[in-house]
Amino acid sequence: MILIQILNALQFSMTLFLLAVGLTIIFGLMKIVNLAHGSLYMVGAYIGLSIFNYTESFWLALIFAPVLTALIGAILYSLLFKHIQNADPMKQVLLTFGLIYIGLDSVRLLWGTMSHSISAPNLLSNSLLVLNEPYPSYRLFVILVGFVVMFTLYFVLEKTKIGAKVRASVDDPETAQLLQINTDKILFYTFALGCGLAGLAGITVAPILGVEPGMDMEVLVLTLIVVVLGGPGSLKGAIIGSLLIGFVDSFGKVYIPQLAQIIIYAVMALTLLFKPDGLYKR
Amino acid sequence: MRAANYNPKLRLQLMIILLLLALISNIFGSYFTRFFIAEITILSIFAMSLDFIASRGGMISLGHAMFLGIGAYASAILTINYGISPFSSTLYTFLVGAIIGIIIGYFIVLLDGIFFIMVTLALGEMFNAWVFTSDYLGGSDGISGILRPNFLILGIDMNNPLIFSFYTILWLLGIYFILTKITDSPLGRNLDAIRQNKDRISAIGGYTKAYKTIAFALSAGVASIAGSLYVQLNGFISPELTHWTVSGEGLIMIIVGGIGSISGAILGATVVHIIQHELSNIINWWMLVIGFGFIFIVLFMKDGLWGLLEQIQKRLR
Amino acid sequence: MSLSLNNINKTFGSVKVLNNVSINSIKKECLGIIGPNGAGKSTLFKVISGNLKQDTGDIFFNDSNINNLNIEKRARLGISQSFQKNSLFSEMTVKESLMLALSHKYKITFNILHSLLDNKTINIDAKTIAKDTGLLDYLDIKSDNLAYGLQRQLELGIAIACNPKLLLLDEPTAGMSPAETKGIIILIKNLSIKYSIIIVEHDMDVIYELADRIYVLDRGSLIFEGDAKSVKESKLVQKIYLGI
Amino acid sequence: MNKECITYYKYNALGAIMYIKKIILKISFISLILFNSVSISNSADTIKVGTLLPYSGVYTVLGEEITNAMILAFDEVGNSISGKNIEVIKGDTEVKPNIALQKARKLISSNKVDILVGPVSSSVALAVRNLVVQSKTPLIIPNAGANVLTGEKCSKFITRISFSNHQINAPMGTWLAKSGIKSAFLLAPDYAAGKEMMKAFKTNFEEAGGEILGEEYTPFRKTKDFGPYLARVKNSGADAVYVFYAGGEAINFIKQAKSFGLGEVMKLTGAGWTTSPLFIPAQKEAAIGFIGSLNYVPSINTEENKAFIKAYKDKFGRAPSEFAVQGYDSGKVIIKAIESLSGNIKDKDKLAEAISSVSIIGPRGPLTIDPRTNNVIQNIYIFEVVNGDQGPELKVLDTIEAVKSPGEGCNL
Repeated sequence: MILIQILNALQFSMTLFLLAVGLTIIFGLMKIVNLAHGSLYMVGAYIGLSIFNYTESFWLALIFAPVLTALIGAILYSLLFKHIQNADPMKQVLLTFGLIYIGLDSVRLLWGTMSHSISAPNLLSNSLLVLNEPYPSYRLFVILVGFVVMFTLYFVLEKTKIGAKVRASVDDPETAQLLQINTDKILFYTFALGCGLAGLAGITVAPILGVEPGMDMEVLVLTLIVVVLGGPGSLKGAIIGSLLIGFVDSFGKVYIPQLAQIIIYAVMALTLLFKPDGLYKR
Repeated sequence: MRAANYNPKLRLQLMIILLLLALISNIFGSYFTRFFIAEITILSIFAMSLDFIASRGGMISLGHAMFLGIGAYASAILTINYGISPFSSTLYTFLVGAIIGIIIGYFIVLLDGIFFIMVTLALGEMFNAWVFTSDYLGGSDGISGILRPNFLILGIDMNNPLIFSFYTILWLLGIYFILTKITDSPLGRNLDAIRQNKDRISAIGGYTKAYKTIAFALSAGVASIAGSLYVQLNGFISPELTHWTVSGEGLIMIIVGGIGSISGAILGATVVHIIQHELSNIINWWMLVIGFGFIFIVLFMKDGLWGLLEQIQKRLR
Repeated sequence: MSLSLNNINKTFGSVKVLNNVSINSIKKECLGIIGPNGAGKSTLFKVISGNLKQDTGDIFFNDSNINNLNIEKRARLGISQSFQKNSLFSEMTVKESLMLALSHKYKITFNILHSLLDNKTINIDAKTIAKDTGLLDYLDIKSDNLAYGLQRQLELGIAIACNPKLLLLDEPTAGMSPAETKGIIILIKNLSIKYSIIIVEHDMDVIYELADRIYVLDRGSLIFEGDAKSVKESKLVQKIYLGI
Repeated sequence: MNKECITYYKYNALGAIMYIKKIILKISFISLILFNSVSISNSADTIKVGTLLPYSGVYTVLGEEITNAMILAFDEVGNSISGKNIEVIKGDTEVKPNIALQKARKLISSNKVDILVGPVSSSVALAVRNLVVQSKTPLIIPNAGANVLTGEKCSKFITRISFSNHQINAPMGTWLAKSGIKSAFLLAPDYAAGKEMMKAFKTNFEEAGGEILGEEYTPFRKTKDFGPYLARVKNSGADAVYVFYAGGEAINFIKQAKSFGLGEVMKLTGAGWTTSPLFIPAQKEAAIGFIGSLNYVPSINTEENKAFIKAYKDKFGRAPSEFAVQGYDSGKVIIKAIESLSGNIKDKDKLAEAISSVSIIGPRGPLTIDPRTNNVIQNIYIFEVVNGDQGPELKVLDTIEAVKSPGEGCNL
């Protein structure tokens, strides 16, 4: 039984990681508080839903939904985010609030108000025996996707030249520009990548959590907590933060249901008081 | 963080205009308009409390609906369970809000930028989650049957919306007067300076933490008053009031109005509330329209409506 | 006013930036601290002002140990600093900035009853400080819109507005034209009548004009201490400065 | 864009144009602040029905279903009752009590509506209760199920034709225990309605000899992943799990329960909304085997039900849900009540009297209003989700006739 809970917690952590890593990189690079990151997660899920309904194939949806969300992210960047890059947090909050409102209504107008769902591909719709306890294989797939993204990002950021450029632009944009690193191009692609990851989170989780209006708000606060807890701008922070919140949430719900809601916020408030810049200050 | 220019003259002129508009529409308006004016006044008080800490000390709180909730629930509990008269319950809630504001403020005021926003968001959501599941506070169905102050002995019937609307406008004027006094006071100017350059204030021997904690506590108290008046207006309180989007809408009101200009916050609250109400009567995709409106304001109107008014003032002079 | 630093050491990572530096000044005087770039002048300045904490060694101000006091507490004791990079209140006018600094001098910062800008005594005081720092005819201009030289003067004005006992100036003439430098030097000269001053500077001529006593720093340690004349002649100083 | 969006647009475009004309009229001769002071023409020959339903936010689909079905009922009588035509004025509550209060005040004082229909959620109903009673405007509740609305807080101006939380879950408790289920595990969202429903089921289940092995409440509207709870329920060894979920949570629960193989170990049972026709298309075969209780099941074979389903499908292109039935019945109750007064509805007390003495045969069977509590008396159907020809269907297992709601503490 404990193993099942651990797997559940791991699966929830991976979902949070996919969402948080996009937001962390964007914040690290552009100091932007993108409250509309949840809307991109929702848009990704809905696009995945349309592709799935149209092509009856989950795999196509899994590939194209993040790509299309990244495209939307790129458009948003060049139209809006470029101009408020180092505007003060007040203006960023207002702009992203506007995006949340637009996201909510446009999704409602385009896809209606019904709750939908995507069924897992038949390859993954059975359950595997994990230590003679049946566990849905689709959830293992989500954990797998999470780890794959985690390691590829870790590898790209830490080991490759592009990764070095991105890190340089995150740490010190001015000097990065001196070294002929085209920070604008990097900002553009990383922002699009961040949004694509949010879309990926949306589509991978759709078979479990479903697709419905309002799903963006539910996940937004938890993602922001993971980013700030882990230390904005740091990949390691996003990994540790999502694992911490994932486990606290899953185990809290079962063992101390009355307090479950409140612990997560308490954990964050306490961490911030003792480590004001998050666990892994970049 | 930039705020609107410090312009006491325009602040007073704008306040007088808004006051006249409120009084006229209150007297000549219909039963519904009077309630609507009372609602705008209460939201303006909440907006002023948010504006006070945003412009004095650069503290952007995304969890201030918590103090709205504290004021509302404390007022409801005091009047129903302890039989305290509604009028004095509003005063008590100011104290309750201010004390909680000091306790919380002491710990969080030195955080800045995104971390302050996140801590206030976390605290607000924590309060919302607690209220939602607490049976003592009526859980998700909330508490109803809260009375308004009764001054029948003085021949004033508070249940008549016209009178209650005046009552809230009086509160608004009182708070406006106090906040402007404090803004112009040495403490107020120092808080404004902290927003502009915290290190310099430390270098000349300021008590930055103390100033900011006082500002946070005062703002919490004022927000609690708004909460208490809100629950008396509607006679009902439910956890929806403490949701973080309420704090978000509060921030939007002061950005639209122009941060730091106090009467700008009142203007922002009035404009945003009227537009939201009128639009939602016409179309139910009003969120789309308002969303684009916010983006327009961020990109093109630097200091919100206050910036506009300043240009008009320059041209008129 | 008495200030004494005993064996101050500070290392950043592997670099020893301050190595056993000891300074003391018991009467009102104008002290200069000079040395080539990277000699540790700014670090020493920050240690005195409280921005940085030294690894070892003690600081005494008016015979009380102020090691563990932060910037705010040291400022309230009377140590006032002016920043190398202008640090002003961007949206405030010159007069408002000076009056704000004065509110700390008169200890009315917790007062919420009367309006600061209408306060008579502070108004007059602000005008005198503006006169002392040559800003009299710029009173109603926003700090952002002041010329660089005037901003430096306002920087000085704010520092002295809170009635300090010791004035710490970090390269006051940095980025100034010769004419402006001359103006600032005259200003600091009359200030040194009222306040004891410590100036950190790499420009020798400025120090020779102003300082009564000069400490010379090189790669973190004090190598010479004396009045302007003896420093000028000392071979040692020329060697480290001119490299001959 | 799918069909449902087109109807959405058509419906809205019409509403938008009509309103914009009125707004321009309003602004042109009254200043922006003095709006709404002149109330809209109050000619005697129109019956104004105001709705307090969510048209934006999470429960929009419920608001639409109820409104569509009510207007269908009015269309069937040519939109006029004893010579007076009906005007429906919409108020969007956005499922927020403060917004609902604002819209209720506007409908009552500016639009001067004669009857109010709504709301969907109980917290909104409690918020507007005092206003409705003081202004003597009869309110017909098409959904909000809190027992207290026809309990301590009952009033002759409040008539509920949907259900009380107790009414739907209590019969299921007795029926389940009688059908051989010895023990059950309760799971519901952590909010007032969830707890009320579980309490009603528990008292009756235990009275009929059943045993409750455990009770868990999941954070309301915040639980998406039921994994941790399902593992716990499976481990409890109960014969059945009894749940109440709606909306996205209902879909997630049923699908995740299937993926955890809960169905093989115990019976899946609960309040009928969990597998409502609105959610079955998304749940698909995961819902098979679920036993629920509800006041309406599409497969009831009565004339009224078949006619209603056909009319609804023709107009809106999808099968009606229990929410649509409750909207349709609200319309019919209004028509019947006003006809009994032959159209003169000036006296509000008489109108309230008329509404609470109506009895009709609706798609869900005979409906009468309990004179003691003003809550509807109706049949409760126990159903099981089986595999029909076009996908999963709700098959009626048993009908419990004329179920009342206790409504303690109500003295009309």
